Amino acid sequence: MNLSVKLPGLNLKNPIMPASGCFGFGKEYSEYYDLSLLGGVMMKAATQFERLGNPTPRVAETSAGMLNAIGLQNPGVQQIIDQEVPRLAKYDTSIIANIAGSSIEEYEFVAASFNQTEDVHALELNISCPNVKQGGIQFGTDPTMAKKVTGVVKKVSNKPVYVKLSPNVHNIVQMAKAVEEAGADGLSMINTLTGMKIHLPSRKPLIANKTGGLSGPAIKPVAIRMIYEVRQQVSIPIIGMGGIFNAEDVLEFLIAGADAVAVGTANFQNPFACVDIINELPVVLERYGFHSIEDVIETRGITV
Amino acid sequence: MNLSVKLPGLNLKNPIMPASGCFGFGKEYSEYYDLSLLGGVMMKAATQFERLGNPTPRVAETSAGMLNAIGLQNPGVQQIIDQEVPRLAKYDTSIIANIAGSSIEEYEFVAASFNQTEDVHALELNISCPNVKQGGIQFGTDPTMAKKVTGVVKKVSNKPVYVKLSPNVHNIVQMAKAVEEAGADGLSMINTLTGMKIHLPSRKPLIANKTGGLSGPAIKPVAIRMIYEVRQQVSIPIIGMGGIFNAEDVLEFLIAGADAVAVGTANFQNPFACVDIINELPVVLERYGFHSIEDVIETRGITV
Amino acid sequence: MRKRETMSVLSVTQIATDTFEMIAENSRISEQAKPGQFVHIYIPGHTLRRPISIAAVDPSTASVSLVFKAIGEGTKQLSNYQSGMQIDVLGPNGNGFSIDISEDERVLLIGGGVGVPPMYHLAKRLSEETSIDIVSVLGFQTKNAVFYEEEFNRIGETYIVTDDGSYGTHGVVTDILGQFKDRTQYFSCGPLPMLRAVKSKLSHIPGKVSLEERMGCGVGACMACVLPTVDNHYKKICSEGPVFVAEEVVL
Amino acid sequence: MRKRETMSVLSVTQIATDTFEMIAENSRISEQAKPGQFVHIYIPGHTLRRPISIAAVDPSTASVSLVFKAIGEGTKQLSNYQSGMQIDVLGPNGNGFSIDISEDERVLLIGGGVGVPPMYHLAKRLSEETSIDIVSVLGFQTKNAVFYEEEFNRIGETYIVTDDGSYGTHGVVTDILGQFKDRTQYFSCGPLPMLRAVKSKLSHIPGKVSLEERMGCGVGACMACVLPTVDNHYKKICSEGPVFVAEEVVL
Ligand SMILES: Cc1cc2nc3c(=O)[nH]c(=O)nc-3n(C[C@H](O)[C@H](O)[C@H](O)COP(=O)(O)OP(=O)(O)OC[C@H]3O[C@@H](n4cnc5c(N)ncnc54)[C@H](O)[C@@H]3O)c2cc1C
Ligand SMILES: Cc1cc2nc3c(=O)[nH]c(=O)nc-3n(C[C@H](O)[C@H](O)[C@H](O)COP(=O)(O)OP(=O)(O)OC[C@H]3O[C@@H](n4cnc5c(N)ncnc54)[C@H](O)[C@@H]3O)c2cc1C
Ligand SMILES: Cc1cc2nc3c(=O)[nH]c(=O)nc-3n(C[C@H](O)[C@H](O)[C@H](O)COP(=O)(O)O)c2cc1C
Ligand SMILES: Cc1cc2nc3c(=O)[nH]c(=O)nc-3n(C[C@H](O)[C@H](O)[C@H](O)COP(=O)(O)O)c2cc1C
Ligand code: FES
Ligand code: FES
Repeated sequence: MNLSVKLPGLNLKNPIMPASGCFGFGKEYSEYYDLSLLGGVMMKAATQFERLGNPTPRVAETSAGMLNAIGLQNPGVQQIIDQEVPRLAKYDTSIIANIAGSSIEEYEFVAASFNQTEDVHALELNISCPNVKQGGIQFGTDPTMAKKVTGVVKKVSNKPVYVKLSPNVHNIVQMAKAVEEAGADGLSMINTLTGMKIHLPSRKPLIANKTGGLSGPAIKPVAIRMIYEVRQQVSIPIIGMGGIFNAEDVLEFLIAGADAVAVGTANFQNPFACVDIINELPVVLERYGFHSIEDVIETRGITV
Repeated sequence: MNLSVKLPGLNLKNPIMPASGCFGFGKEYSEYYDLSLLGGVMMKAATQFERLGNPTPRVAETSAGMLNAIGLQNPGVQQIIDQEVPRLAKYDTSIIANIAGSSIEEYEFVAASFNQTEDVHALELNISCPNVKQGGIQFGTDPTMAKKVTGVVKKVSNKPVYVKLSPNVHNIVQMAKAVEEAGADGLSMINTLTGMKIHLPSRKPLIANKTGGLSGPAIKPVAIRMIYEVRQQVSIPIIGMGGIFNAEDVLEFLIAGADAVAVGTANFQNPFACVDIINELPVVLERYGFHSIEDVIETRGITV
Repeated sequence: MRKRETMSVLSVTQIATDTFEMIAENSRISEQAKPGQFVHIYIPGHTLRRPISIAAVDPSTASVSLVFKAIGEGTKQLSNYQSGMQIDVLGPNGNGFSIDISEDERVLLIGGGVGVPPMYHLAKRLSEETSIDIVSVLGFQTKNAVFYEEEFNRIGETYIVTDDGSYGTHGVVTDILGQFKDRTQYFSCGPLPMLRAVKSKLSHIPGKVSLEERMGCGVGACMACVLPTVDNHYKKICSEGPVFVAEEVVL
Repeated sequence: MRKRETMSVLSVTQIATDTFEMIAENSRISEQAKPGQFVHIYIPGHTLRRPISIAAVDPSTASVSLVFKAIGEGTKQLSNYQSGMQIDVLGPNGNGFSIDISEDERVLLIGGGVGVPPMYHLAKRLSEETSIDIVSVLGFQTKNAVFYEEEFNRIGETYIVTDDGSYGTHGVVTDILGQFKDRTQYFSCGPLPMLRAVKSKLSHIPGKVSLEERMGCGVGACMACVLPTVDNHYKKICSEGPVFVAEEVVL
């Protein structure tokens, strides 16, 4: 079955990509399977300089989900370009760089840096990280700021830009429209919902950063709703994510309005999650009467 | 162990109340246990006239949660006062009336109607129902509207007013402050997160209303985070809810900043949920070194 | 007061494609259950309980039979239950078919798919407790989906209809209802389109239909499972149903 | 390439208060595991896997021992596993203690609570593969929490310390470390405060410590489980640890 999807800058052999931050730069999971099987890889966030991230504990388990507050730990954009991208580029898969920052200037710097390499096929503009004190989520909850940073990055970058939206907003359509107007080539949604867990014995938040981002199946209904809402009013492609654990989840995202998907938390439970989903996908599409991914994308307009 | 809590208008023998909409008017669950065991009962939403609610399906199961779009079906405020309140008033428990509306005038009417009965001890002002086309959530996501409706209800009602906040906002503290300024006696949080599920065979949203409100353990981390954030900046009491299934959950809410709690979805899984939690509560408090509910509330300021 | 109930699984047997019969022990339910009533089953890991009709009871052995199709995660889990396992159930829930029927009635039972089990419970009880004349029409998708034919045959005249004609009459149940003009009352349970067709086809005689809807509480408190009535109201399937007088509800 | 691994449970035995020993079968893990390495266990119903140290292996029977305390839902579930059940695991994960030590070293093993199992694995392997002189100091909360005393005794001199004095020496492990002045190297695993105290008390000899942190992936991809190093960086406990040279990390 033809699982391929064409998106701006991305010729995906299938619509499945590991989500940013849940797959590092692919090195660890390359010990589990051939990364060429993947539609693409969304790399861990890159910032201008190395970031050490937040104190630990950085993760906590919740019902059908988890909280994380990694705090964008990464070796800095230049080292990613020098060390990580070349290693990933050996695989026959698309590479998407996730870029983050605490200021417009930092986003601009990081986006421009990726112009150095042809091996990165698209940028994912992370304006939605809830786990850093400065930047990140501010850009993702204020449409004016979101528009501004998108515009700056579009201007400086020679790659298609997918803007990653935060679900911690009242009106997701407004955010999507703002970045579409600013020239975004696509959307990536959703990032994590901000949450907290109290550690009863110490009577304190379990995550050292106090709050963390909620991911996993718990948030899937929120992701589906937001993608559905945005799809009714915005025409640029959507990379969907939030709680995808199996191929039926993928189909749910596609019908709701996504054009490709990313798998995050599921990798932690099952390091083979992405390949398992890729393998299941044809069977599941067939079960529900679809003949290809394009078929799902074309028909959904009629049925939803 | 002393489980009692004193809140404006409410002398709760314990901090456990069934949440609005998840317990009807108590009739059905009174066949399972003596409602006098409960701290209080939060009744199903009341509107000015009878409402028939949304088409079915109205509920869907999700991972560690559920979606609902009942659409505020209720027999209308007068019938609630005439038929339901007297039946509930026979039990030795506090009664909180949940009021909803599509306009400021409707809220005003419903609030004023409850002045007829002394058996209702407080109002829960539902400005956060995501499942009705008009009213409800609009009031709950715009601080100016929230302030306005709270002010109107406070003015017309002779009862303490707890405003029920929607989690579908970027800045929950802003909403809490707005209603506090308008004279709210307390807060009730959180209502459901708006979500959706696609029914794969029909390729359509499973809930007839398309979107529904997500409740259950899935949303607990969001509830805890919001209550924690609000507690740092707002001093009126908070009735906490969102995924409470056991006594440890209750303690987590109390430490985060709640002063009493409501149990919703758990009643569907276990009709004895509220009494089971009440019975477990002393053991759990003791396990974590607390001597009463008041003890938790007093010490949390120091430890969180 | 209603109590916590557990049923102890005695056996789970596959009786047709994806279709399982579970026999479990609970004396109170086996004594009290009326045909059409259901148990509301807690399945670990799932937020909501699953409603399953009581397909038969035998108070002498305190046993309760359920017949269900493994369609989703919950029912699949249930189909893997082993003898000896304890199930947390609520029930018997709902109103059920009244079997307080005059002896000279000639009843027609119409079941479709997983609507067959409550019809069997009704047929069995009518045959045990009355001498009413019973004719049953059972619809299935295909031959391998057919179950309980023997059981119904033991009770009265029974007609099988399959969608694909692989067994019995080819077609849908309503195709053959014209044959039973002598019937004075009908009872039916099955998918909504079938019930609609049955209701319109048999509008000349009184009938009762048993309905399904997605449930929250299963006890009447949450208003999830409502059905519109002809007087522009709603009735709750879990507590005021699942059995309704056909002409009082909008299907 | 790393593969999907399952371990087949052979037995689960309670060996102290809330403490269980599980013996399970997996030939690859039993052959490859180094002391200090862990398996990352999938427990149905839980989003995240649970890391548990390998407490011993026996390649001749393809068996792997785990010793764990049932502290939360996951480990409680695990303690109820029955013989024959299959467990989905990743492993052996992490780096582990190197047992490539010169024969004239006199090592000191210091384990606290659930830090004892990896120390046992190390002791056992050192005793099987070398003739190095081993002294072990094991700390527990109370008498009923003590486990593996016999096993350690069989290997070398062993001292038990309990917080409440109900068994062995009253106090914490560091209280008695002064006695072992002849030791040339130490290995330790236990709660962070203990490791901190051990590191400062034994700063005159080289040491290795094994650490715990809450994990996401358990394979080095998510950066959840980092530990600050003295050169102002972080190391990942799951992949670059859990064993670190004591003086290189900030405890
Ligand atoms: C009163 C009543 C009696 C029933 N009796 C029987 C019976 O005897 N045998 C039988 O096979 N089935 C019966 N059903 C249908 C049965 O409840 C569903 O097949 C079952 O709940 C599906 O659960 P799942 O976990 O396998 O499916 P999933 O799709 O995973 O379930 C997800 C959610 O949807 C609900 N759901 C899915 N399908 C239905 C449905 N058709 N009706 C109501 N809720 C649904 C589930 O209860 C659950 O809450 C009855 C339904 C009702 C309302
Ligand atoms: C490398 C390593 C080796 C370990 N070896 C052992 C061992 O041999 N025996 C043993 O009893 N315990 C060991 N632990 C601790 C063990 O992982 C936890 O006790 C266990 O994960 C708790 O799970 P739970 O579901 O019972 O608790 P819950 O509190 O319900 O777990 C919730 C989440 O927190 C995590 N968590 C809770 N406590 C810890 C902890 N102390 N360390 C890391 N994560 C934690 C869980 O993994 C899970 O993700 C080890 C931990 C690490 C990191
Ligand atoms: C541990 C962890 C780290 C993450 N790091 C990033 C990140 O660096 N950049 C980013 O845009 N999103 C990050 N995310 C968000 C995910 O990419 C994804 O949007 C989210 O987890 C929802 O998908 P899931 O439910 O499949 O995990 C992270 C998520 C997790 C769990
Ligand atoms: C079926 C259902 C109906 C509800 N109806 C109402 C309502 O009428 N008024 C209201 O304020 N909240 C209503 N809620 C929200 C609950 O009161 C509660 O805020 C929410 O479900 C979170 O708590 P839980 O996770 O314990 O269910 C409803 C929730 C459910 C599940
Ligand atoms: S399921 Fe709650 S009223 Fe019927
Ligand atoms: S747990 Fe993910 S890097 Fe260690």
